[in-house]
Amino acid sequence: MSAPVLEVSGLRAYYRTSAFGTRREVRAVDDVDLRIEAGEIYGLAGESSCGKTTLIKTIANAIQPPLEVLAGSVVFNFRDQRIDMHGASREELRDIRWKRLSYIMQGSMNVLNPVRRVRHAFVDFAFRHIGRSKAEFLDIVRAHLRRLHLEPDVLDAYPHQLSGGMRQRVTIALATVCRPEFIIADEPTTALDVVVQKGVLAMIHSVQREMGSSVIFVTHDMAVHANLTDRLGIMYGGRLVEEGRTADVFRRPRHPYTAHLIASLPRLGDAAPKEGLTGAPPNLADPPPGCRFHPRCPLASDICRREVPPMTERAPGHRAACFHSDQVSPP
Amino acid sequence: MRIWRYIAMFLFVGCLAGEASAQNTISNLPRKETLIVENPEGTIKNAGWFNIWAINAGGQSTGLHQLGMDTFWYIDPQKGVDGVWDNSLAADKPIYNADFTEMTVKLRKGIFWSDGVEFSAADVLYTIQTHMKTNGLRWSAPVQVNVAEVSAPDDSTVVFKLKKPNSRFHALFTVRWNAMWMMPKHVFEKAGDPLKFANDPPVTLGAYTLNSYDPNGKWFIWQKRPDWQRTTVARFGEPGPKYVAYVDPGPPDKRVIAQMNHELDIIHDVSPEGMFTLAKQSKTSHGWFKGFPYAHPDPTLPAVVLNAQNEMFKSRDVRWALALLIDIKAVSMASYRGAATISAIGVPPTGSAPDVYHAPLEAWLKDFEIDTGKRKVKPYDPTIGKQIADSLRPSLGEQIPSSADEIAKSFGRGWWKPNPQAAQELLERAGYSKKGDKWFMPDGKPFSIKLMVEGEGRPVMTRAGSMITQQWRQFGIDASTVVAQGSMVDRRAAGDFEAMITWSVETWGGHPDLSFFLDSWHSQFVAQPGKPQPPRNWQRWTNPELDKIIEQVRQTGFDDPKGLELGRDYVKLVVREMPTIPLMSYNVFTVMDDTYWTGYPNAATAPYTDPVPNWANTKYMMVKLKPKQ
Amino acid sequence: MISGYPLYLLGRLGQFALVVFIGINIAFIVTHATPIDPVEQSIAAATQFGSTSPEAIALMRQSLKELYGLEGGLAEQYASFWRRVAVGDFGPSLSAFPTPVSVLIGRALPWTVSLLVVSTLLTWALGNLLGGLAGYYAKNRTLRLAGLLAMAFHPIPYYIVAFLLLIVFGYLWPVLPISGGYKMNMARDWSWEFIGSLLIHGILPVCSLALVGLGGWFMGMRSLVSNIVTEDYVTYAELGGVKRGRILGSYVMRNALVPQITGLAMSLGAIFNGAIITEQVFGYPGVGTLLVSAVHVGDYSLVLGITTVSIVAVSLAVLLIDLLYPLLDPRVKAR
Amino acid sequence: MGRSFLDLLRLNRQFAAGVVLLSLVTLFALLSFVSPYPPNDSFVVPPDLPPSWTNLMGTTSRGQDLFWLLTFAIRNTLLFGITVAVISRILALVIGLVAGYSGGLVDRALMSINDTFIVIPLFPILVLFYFVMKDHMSWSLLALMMACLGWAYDARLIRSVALSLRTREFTETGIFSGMSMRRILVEEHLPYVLPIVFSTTMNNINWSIGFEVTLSVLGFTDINTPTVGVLIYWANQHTALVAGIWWWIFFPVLLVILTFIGLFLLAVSMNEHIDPRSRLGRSEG
Repeated sequence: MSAPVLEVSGLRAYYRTSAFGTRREVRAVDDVDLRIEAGEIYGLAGESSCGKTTLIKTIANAIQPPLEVLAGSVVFNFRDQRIDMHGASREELRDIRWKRLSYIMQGSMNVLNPVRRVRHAFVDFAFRHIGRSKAEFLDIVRAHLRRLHLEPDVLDAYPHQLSGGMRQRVTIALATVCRPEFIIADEPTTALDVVVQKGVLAMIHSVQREMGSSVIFVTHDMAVHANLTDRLGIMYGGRLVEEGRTADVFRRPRHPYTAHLIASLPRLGDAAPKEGLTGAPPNLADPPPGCRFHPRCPLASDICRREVPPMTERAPGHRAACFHSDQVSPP
Repeated sequence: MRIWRYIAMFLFVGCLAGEASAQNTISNLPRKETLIVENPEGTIKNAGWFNIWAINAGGQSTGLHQLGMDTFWYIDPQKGVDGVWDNSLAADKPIYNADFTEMTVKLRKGIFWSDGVEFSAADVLYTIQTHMKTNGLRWSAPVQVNVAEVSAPDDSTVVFKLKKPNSRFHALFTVRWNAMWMMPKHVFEKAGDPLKFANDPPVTLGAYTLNSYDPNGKWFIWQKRPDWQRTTVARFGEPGPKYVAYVDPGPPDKRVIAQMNHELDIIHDVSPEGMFTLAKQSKTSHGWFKGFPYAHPDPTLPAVVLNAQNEMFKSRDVRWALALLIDIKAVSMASYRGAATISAIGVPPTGSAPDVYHAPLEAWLKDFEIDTGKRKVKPYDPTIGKQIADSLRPSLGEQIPSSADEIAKSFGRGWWKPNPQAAQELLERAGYSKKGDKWFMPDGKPFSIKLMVEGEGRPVMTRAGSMITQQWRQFGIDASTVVAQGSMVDRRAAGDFEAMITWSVETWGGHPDLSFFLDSWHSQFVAQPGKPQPPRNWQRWTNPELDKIIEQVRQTGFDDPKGLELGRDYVKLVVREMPTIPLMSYNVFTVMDDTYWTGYPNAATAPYTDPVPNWANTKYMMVKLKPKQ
Repeated sequence: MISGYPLYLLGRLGQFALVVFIGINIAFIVTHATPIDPVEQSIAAATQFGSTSPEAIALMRQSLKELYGLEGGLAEQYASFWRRVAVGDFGPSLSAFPTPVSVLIGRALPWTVSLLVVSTLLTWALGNLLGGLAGYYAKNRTLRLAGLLAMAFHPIPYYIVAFLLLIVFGYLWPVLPISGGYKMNMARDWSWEFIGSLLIHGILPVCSLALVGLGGWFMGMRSLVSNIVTEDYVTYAELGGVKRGRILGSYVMRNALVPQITGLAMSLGAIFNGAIITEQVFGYPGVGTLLVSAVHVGDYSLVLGITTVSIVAVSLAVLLIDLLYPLLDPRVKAR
Repeated sequence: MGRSFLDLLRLNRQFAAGVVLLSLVTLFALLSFVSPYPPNDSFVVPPDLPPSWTNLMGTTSRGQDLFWLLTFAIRNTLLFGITVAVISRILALVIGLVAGYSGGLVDRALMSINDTFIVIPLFPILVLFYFVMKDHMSWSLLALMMACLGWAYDARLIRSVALSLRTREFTETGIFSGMSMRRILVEEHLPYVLPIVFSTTMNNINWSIGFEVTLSVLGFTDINTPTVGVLIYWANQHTALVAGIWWWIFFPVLLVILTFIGLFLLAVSMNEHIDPRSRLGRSEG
């Protein structure tokens, strides 16, 4: 088996601020290991401010102070190039961006420059990778748009003239025009209504199938994960707490938090109101000792309060970080 | 950042290039042959207008009236090159008939206009007749009021028939700052409406013609006429400077800088501090007096002018009380930093006045008494001038004269000694009363005085005003200084003020006749409250005794010694009545730079004229100036 | 939307005309409310220092009133004012009678316009460039220092800055001319020498205006940029590996410039008032000095003339900006 | 409010520095109430003394102790600037938001008024106002006048932001959910324009102080109320710059700069605090 496209190991990224000598650390990503194989869609789930976005930023090396990477590495193994995202030079990074690694962002409403026509975005992002003359380049772009069932007219529109769903499709087209090997999709569907959402998801899916790219897909919406992703990672309090094939995770969650997430999905015929979690997500500036979930965990015991549960394999390809993994009840 | 290096280099090279040219502000003229003079009119709005007979249409002291114009007579504010009185275009003094209804002028021969036409009685006739038939020229009104008929029996004689007796009619043609100038007939008769003719370039009678000027009115350059010998000043020699540039050098700080850079030979006026800075830092700069107080005392008498039509100042006791509350030493320090020439009486302490008025009246002043109702006080302190000199001597040393005569000349003689006790008694007699530490008027309202000053235009007087209100305030009068920036002229004319610092007394300077201002003090000219008052009786004060003096002056010849007696009567009357509180002469800090020129007038060795360069009399300065080598 | 544009244009032009009309009317009322009487000013000017006979004053007053055409009532003056303005004539100046106001303005305006257009554009460009860089490269020390300097200079009263420059470059290190628009006695013949003189005389006035004006644009731009760099489209472009220069130019600055261009247009419109203090300190020719002196002597013809020119210019700038705004910011529909 | 103020003070260095600077300036201005010399009296100390321990900022050529004189001047100038800023901000906010939000005829009408105020030249109007008011001209009247003339530009700025806010989704959401105009403006739009208000406040204060100085330099001033402008006016009349009395200019200017920097820091940090976006950016995990 070839090396995974993305290898994240021991990654630790904190927000560090200091005001008047008081240092403050927000441990947004703490000891995360993950691998993503070629051609798979990897889902990343968790409630807001669990560190998803920070993890993605760190993976894409889009970090700015006060965010700092303290330990660990992010390595991409592209077809003919291996690159350490935090060791590479600016130029090297610039070379792979969009050509090999592209990005579909949250809040698609505002990712396009509002004062310029859409065409310019394609030129700015992709022209240097595709080369050729401007006219040929635009032909390629138009062909790509058509393939994605978009009218080439959109190139001459300003972003505000497009609807939300349309803009998101354009963004996807933009992210895929160079046929990248890896796509990071950060909540691309969050702000869209259900019908549009469905169309966009289908589009991502088909593009990915066609080009064989790998995708890391972030959303807090478990239903989306269930429909789209091949494998799923669950984050809580800055750590990865469970990871496995999506079907496995849904069928048999190995972490109480995952179980809770799945349980909170609405199902046909459900009459009783969902039971919410008590308590608030952990304060990452001062996280609880031991397992970060323990204050809210129905299964918490003494050991959970003292020791950090290691990420161990509970079934083939299914890892979880919980001392009481066995007691997690399937939904 | 390589770009910074380029910028620095660019600046450096630019500055080197600039250094060569910045030193020299005039192009194409030899600096050594050019005199650069400040024109206090500033920027001339309508620079291309040299028709001085049309009011306001252009500049006057741009060199135009100093170097280009001429008229019958000049009276010097100082001693004069050859006496105070100079017959310029006239060959002799004015000749009146017995009842002053006719004035004959004999004209000098051999005087030519700059275009080669000879000046003659026809020009005079044309000038007078044009003013008689045109309304709105600068001198139309006085000519129309006075002249019934003008004729020229021959080429060099002009006879004026007057509408009514006027013993001072010649004043219209006698330069004190300016006078009615003669028009070139041959130019104007071809020009159409004299009100709408720009007269550019002007054909001149003076020793200079226009060389070039800035259309934006910043500078005017005049050039010596090759035929300067055919002008009136030729009698005193050849004018020194080949070129004279009249410039607008900007605010006072800049004038100081310009002279320190030797790019401004004569500063018209500057703040006292600017004068001291120049005296300290520029070896070649000096004023009228060699040392302190430097400034030239103009024949102008700044005073606290009390609006006599205001109920508050109707009582002589109140006016006197206000005078006795002023500490003139502090006012002198605050306004001129001590460089003032004080005067207790209503005549400026300059020119011939100290000999004719100040010295002879000293004894009378010492004995003068005022009755406060409770007692009699002698308010005059003859030592105040000396006290000012003494207080300055520790810091200025040698510069301060020590002889009584010199002190009187530079700092003035005596003034009223501050006497709050007497002021209180006087105010109480006038029905004013003090409650707590505030004074109230007889009608029960607080005694409040707004003292109007001119602001930027006369900074020194603004300072004097704020010191005087401070002194009044300390006594319990609610006094404040208000600045009538810009609106002073209108408010002064309309009587829209309670008290103000300005002058209602201006004299010839060199000549002791007081009619120049005194005639306008007659009650016949006093306007109703709110109506505009003709110059100069801004205080709108009337007094039957004064009217009598004025009427007598009108019947006395200009040089009649009886006029001096009447003048002294006037002085005594205004001391008793105190309609205005005279402070000091208007000292002008005219600063002259010796770098390129010498021979400027000065108090000690060359008092031949007033150095203040906007006076038309400065034409005499040109013939005394010599290049420095 | 396109079909609405002519309608919008028409409405906007109407608004322009209305604003100009109201503005000029206010100016008329205000200038005629001045207590300064041009006739009294002329009399004072004619009688100061020199010999005066009080009897003649009344006569002089009357004839000047006739001459200046001030005899009629306010209504009459108002009517004749509009009659003249309609044909672009402001009548004769009252303090430089009989020279037409338009001649006086025409003489001063080229100086004002060239000085202020140059300094405004320079200041704007430099301020925005530096401000944009400082906002984008927030950590750069040189730019931080530049920011600090711009900020420190900004609040210093202009008069002081101008005078300090004058003292430094006109006296302590006398390398630059401190007075006038060009050397005295130089022919205005557009020779190289004359042009050089013009340029070198313009350095200090332009620099003084720039020093004080820079801070405003700088700070405005920096804060705009520091807001824009957090916008998603900037982050996205960075993730997309778009060149930093391109991001700064087409993404950050391009968006930040929208409000700054409005500001520029208005400052350009306002230049017709002249730079009063600059002109005073550097003895530079221009409309400001003319305006101040006109106000001082109650020459309401001249004040009104300058004011009207300025009102029309500023209104035009505002109008142009409104019409061009949809081009600058496509999000704003013309409405 | 109190908590967030303390938080800002503790966590935001810029805010703290701004508060410290402004407190110092305010404290300095408050010292005027204990000044040993009345502000308008001259020659109470020897003139032209350079700064020393007895006269911290030296003395003026008018024999005034600059330190104490400046306490009055800064007090009056600050009051002046703040008065102008507060009144004109309120006008600008109300008119800008309403015009931008309403659009159509209301916008057209308000902008006509607004543009009229933009186009009429300030200088002649203020000077003529000065002529008409004559001796009654005081700084408070001038402040009122300038406030009435100084809002239009910023109202236009606020309007343009309000215009673009109107096209954003949340406004439409607000309208559909039945919020009143007042509520939408206050709750939805105000937070977006507040940063503009803060930065324009600073500029407005700077503008009004600058204009006051300009008028003073030209002599159109009430010399009985010491302000920074009046101080410079007197310094000018005594040609202090060339006479070497540099402290007469230096200290007033220094205080103006400190005030301005204080305001600037405050405005910047308040913007960060208020701006919903940058606050999110800060706490996002």
